[in-house]
Amino acid sequence: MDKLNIQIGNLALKNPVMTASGTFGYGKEYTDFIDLGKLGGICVKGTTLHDRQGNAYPRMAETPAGMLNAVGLQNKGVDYFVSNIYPEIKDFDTHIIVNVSGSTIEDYAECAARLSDLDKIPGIELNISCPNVKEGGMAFGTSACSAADVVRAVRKVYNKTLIVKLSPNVTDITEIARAAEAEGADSLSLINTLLGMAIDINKRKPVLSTVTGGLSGPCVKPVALRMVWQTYNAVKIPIIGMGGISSWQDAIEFILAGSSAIQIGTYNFIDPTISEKVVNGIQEYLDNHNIAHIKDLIGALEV
Amino acid sequence: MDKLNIQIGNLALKNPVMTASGTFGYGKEYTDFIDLGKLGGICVKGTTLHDRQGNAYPRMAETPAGMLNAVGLQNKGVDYFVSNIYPEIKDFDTHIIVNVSGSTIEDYAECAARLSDLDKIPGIELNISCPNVKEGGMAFGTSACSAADVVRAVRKVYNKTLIVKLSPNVTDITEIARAAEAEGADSLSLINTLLGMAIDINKRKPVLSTVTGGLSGPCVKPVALRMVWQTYNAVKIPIIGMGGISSWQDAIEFILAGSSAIQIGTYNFIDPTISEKVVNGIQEYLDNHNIAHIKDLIGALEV
Amino acid sequence: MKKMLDLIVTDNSQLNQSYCLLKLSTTNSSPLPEMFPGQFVEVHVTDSPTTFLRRPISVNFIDKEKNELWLLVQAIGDGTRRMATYKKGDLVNLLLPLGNSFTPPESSDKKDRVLLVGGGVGTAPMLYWGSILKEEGYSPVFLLGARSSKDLLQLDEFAKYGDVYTTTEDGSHGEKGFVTNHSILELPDFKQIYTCGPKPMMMAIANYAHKHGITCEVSLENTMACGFGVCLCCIENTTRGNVCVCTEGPVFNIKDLKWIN
Amino acid sequence: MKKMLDLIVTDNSQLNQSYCLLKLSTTNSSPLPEMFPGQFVEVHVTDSPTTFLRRPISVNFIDKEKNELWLLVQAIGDGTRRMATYKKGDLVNLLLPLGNSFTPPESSDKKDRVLLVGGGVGTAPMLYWGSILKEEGYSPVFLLGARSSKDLLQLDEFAKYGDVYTTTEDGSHGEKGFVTNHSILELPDFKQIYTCGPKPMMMAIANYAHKHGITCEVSLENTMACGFGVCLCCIENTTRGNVCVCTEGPVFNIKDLKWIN
Ligand SMILES: Cc1cc2nc3c(=O)[nH]c(=O)nc-3n(C[C@H](O)[C@H](O)[C@H](O)COP(=O)(O)OP(=O)(O)OC[C@H]3O[C@@H](n4cnc5c(N)ncnc54)[C@H](O)[C@@H]3O)c2cc1C
Ligand SMILES: Cc1cc2nc3c(=O)[nH]c(=O)nc-3n(C[C@H](O)[C@H](O)[C@H](O)COP(=O)(O)OP(=O)(O)OC[C@H]3O[C@@H](n4cnc5c(N)ncnc54)[C@H](O)[C@@H]3O)c2cc1C
Ligand SMILES: Cc1cc2nc3c(=O)[nH]c(=O)nc-3n(C[C@H](O)[C@H](O)[C@H](O)COP(=O)(O)O)c2cc1C
Ligand SMILES: Cc1cc2nc3c(=O)[nH]c(=O)nc-3n(C[C@H](O)[C@H](O)[C@H](O)COP(=O)(O)O)c2cc1C
Ligand code: FES
Ligand code: FES
Repeated sequence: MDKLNIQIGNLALKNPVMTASGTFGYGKEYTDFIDLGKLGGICVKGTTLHDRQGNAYPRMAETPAGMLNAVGLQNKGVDYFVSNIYPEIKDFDTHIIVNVSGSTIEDYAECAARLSDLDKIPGIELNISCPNVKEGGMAFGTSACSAADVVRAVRKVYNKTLIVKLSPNVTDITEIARAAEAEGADSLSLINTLLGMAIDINKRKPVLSTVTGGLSGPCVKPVALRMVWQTYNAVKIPIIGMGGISSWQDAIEFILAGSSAIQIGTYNFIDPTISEKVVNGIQEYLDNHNIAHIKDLIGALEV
Repeated sequence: MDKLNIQIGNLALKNPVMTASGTFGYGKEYTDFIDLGKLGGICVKGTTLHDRQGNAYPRMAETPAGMLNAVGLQNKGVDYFVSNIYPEIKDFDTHIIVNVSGSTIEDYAECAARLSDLDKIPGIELNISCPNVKEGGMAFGTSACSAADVVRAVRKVYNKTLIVKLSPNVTDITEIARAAEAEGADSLSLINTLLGMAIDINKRKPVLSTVTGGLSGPCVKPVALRMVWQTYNAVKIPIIGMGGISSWQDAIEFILAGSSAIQIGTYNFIDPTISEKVVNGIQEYLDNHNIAHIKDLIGALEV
Repeated sequence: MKKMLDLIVTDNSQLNQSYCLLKLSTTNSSPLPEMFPGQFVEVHVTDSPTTFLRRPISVNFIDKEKNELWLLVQAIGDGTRRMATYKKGDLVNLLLPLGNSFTPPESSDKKDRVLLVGGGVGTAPMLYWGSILKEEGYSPVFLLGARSSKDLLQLDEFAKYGDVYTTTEDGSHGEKGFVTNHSILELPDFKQIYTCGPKPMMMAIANYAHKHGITCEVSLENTMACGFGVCLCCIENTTRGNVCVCTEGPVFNIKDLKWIN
Repeated sequence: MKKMLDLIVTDNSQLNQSYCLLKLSTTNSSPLPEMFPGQFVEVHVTDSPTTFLRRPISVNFIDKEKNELWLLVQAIGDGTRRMATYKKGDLVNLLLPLGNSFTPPESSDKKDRVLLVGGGVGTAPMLYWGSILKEEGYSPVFLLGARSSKDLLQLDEFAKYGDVYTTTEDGSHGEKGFVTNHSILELPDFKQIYTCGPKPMMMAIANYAHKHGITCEVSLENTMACGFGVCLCCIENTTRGNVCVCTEGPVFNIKDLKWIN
């Protein structure tokens, strides 16, 4: 599997396949289905400084080739994570990245700081793009200026690999990408969910308790791929691409568009073994096409 | 069918169902399949001041629950339309709206002016959101300032119903919507296509000759619906909603979200009779729910 | 241990206009994974253009002799309608077993009366649970409700495991009205109630049980995206906060829910 | 006049691993709409989660006696794979007839030799066209190419309407190699050539025809979104600019294409 290793900041991934935050629990929910040791890394659930109950039910609407969610970062807070969850998962044979969210810049920084001491958490993913929380979240990710502010504050207190997760709900994603890069992000991950909505025509009400929610799944793939390609052409740091990946073929598309690694989100729900299948599929594609190393494929799109 | 009539600017539509520009030719391509007289209106193909060959083949990629197109406004120019096409279609028993595009503000204004003399063209739809042309197009629709400039220039020379078609590829669609309203647009139509991309992993090339293209079809519906609802809450002029409508149920969702009328685009390719079915379905929904008039449904979402 | 596996359709019979009974077995005659009453499976519908997520369906019955899993499916949308068309020999991809299960009656006195109340498609999990209770020596009583007699399904099956009472909205079978008005509830001498069905029905039963101090478990059907605890979409707001119905449920003791008014 | 209608499957036979022959008729035994050789239909595949657009398929043959439309389908993706599973009695929704058609030979001398060249699934429209030419009194010659003998389909059918020559890449049937190298092309005494198949093959045939001054029509298979001239996605850059293959084609005279080098 040497063809597949990839470097993201200080992270040496055994392969470019990771799982996306909010769709993979803490990894342990998948051990019945797959060998986590086969994956490049896993991004665990969105974690905040304080415990959050998330949004009210209903939080989900199925949409054509995708779904809307309005979970709203339900989690027990970083301290609970550190003392109760971390010990259970720290010995997984893969890299564990914690996805960090907050309502204020101080929350982000404090949460990141508390995670920085954990030996087996080599990096965090800064979620400045969650559309499902009232304050903070996506608001930080939709202007270059506020994105820069968050990244700067976190960078000051966090020395390990810092991945910044971008929102697709913007006119020009490259602006935000450059701002995050300038403030010292080691890598960018994209896309988070697209802001969407669904209506129950019998009740004449929104399906989601929060009216709008985040769209994910195969339906967003064309938009995600375009944004990865635009961002690849705008920054020098490695990109982690995601949005609708449901097969190894999709993963190759994202790599050709400029992703150094990829994440699989929603499709884990449909096929909890998909991440392992994608690892195998990429390996075979390299073999069949006589490609010496996955690196030769990153951004190798002929335009 | 009196329950269904709706006013958009000076346009009295017999019902809220229109067909979307670029997906319905000049209407005559559909006369084998449906009675155009059943429709509220039709938006004919994107028309520019001068003749355009459009982009090179391939122009299409199928995507999950949707498609990308990169047609690039192929058309024979407004004069050809006026002298050759208009005479053929002017007597359709429905409202014919011409979708107008341009590379410069002057182009837009000139094209609009030439259409203003046509008796049977009661309105135009200003396409400031086409993602498939190098200059102009979407560029105008992604900043409030340039959107205002185009609308102002066209409003000066065009007195009939002026619909401005908005791009979804923006951080805040309400900003552009308000700018267009302030410059005198009679109505806003949204959404145009989302900018997307697809890659052929065997050729390692983009599927489209233009690399990126416009995403449409059911996959975009949640995003479109959200934008309609946001815009409805931001402006006073009527909204024409579209994006992924493939059934009368979808149409009702758009109306509840704040659309006074709706347009059907891509789904005409899959079912060329869909527009008529949607008219009937809306009628039945009103009957079954004892709703006196379609107006009672516009923006009637309970949140 | 949860598994993703392809089972083979051994039989699929249309019970009435909208219900079918789908029987599945392993492809290699190895025994089915162990499943408990109240648990459910997630079905991957692969032939529907509009069905993206898996569909949760309760374990209706396990026929141990024939090594068959039964699913009682009500066709209400494209996903369930496709399931109704599956034919003998087709493969169906499932995640299973999912969720917790019903807990045995609190008192171990097998003579205590135990009531199983099912409404509509909510009768599905009651058959398997009733069969197990009977196996354990209890004498379950079934109270089943539906719109009309033709929607009362598997009555012969239920009768194998206990007394069956019914209600129909149009009075075409059993007592007329809703299960919650059935006369057997007049004497609240049940020691334990289990129920599954439309939420208003379950709420009424829960309030009845609460009023009479009867232990009661309900099986929820919150909409789900994953079915195994990772999406956090299926939550119910319980006394211990928002919990996942797909892992901490679908079966809940009513004392943990915020239903009682 | 174009129509959208449901036809019923009267037969679907697997011809080899990847090809099937789907036969369709009207549901009420009313006659099929008139279709000309070279025209195609757009099939709505309603049981595939990944097939959104309709699929264009050529008219392979019209059996007037049995009132049947034949479609020769090569399963290459999910859409065509689903078509291969359609069974007698299934309904299939089609738009038809679409596109232009082959034009009769320029010279009306029926003794002129007319060549129909098909490669792979491109043999499909040649059967119907050959049958019509024969009906009109011509003696069409078929030159059919495939990878290997098992991929050469409907040879008995073709033989009904004219002489059949074949090539296979592995030499298992007819001459070894590509159709463009077949020995019957050595003597360029054909007055007219019609061809459909992979683009490189058609280009080679077009160049051959051009070199020898033979009138030649090719049938293109540009990817399509609508099939009836409204999306402008299927364009070919011709001497008269970008034109829609679905309405001004799929059949083009090579003198209108920019293929000749
Ligand atoms: C734990 C659990 C066990 C279940 N057991 C069974 C069973 O044994 N047999 C059975 O037939 N069904 C069961 N269901 C319900 C079943 O999952 C849904 O009917 C199915 O998902 C509908 O899919 P569809 O594609 O046919 O309909 P869709 O097109 O998805 O939906 C049709 C309509 O039903 C509504 N709907 C869909 N799912 C639900 C839901 N869970 N709650 C309320 N409304 C809903 C939709 O909003 C829509 O209006 C169970 C659900 C859960 C959560
Ligand atoms: C006018 C016309 C007539 C046709 N006649 C026939 C026929 O008689 N029988 C038959 O089997 N097929 C015919 N085809 C081709 C057929 O339409 C495609 O094979 C089909 O659309 C593929 O659908 P799918 O879902 O199976 O595969 P997809 O999953 O859509 O595609 C599988 C692979 O094939 C490629 N592909 C798909 N369509 C085309 C195309 N048109 N050109 C080049 N590559 C393509 C895709 O890019 C992909 O790599 C015709 C096409 C046209 C335009
Ligand atoms: C149910 C759900 C919960 C999610 N929660 C988070 C989260 O906590 N933090 C985050 O950064 N992204 C979250 N996401 C977004 C995903 O990580 C991913 O960016 C997005 O879903 C696009 O990828 P996909 O199409 O493969 O799912 C969530 C997505 C889903 C569907
Ligand atoms: C092939 C194609 C061509 C289009 N051409 C135009 C156009 O010329 N002008 C325009 O304003 N919109 C154009 N559109 C956008 C549609 O009018 C519509 O805004 C969009 O497709 C979303 O609606 P839908 O999902 O129902 O298709 C085109 C869309 C498609 C698919
Ligand atoms: S359905 Fe995903 S957590 Fe329960
Ligand atoms: S396929 Fe739409 S114009 Fe030809």
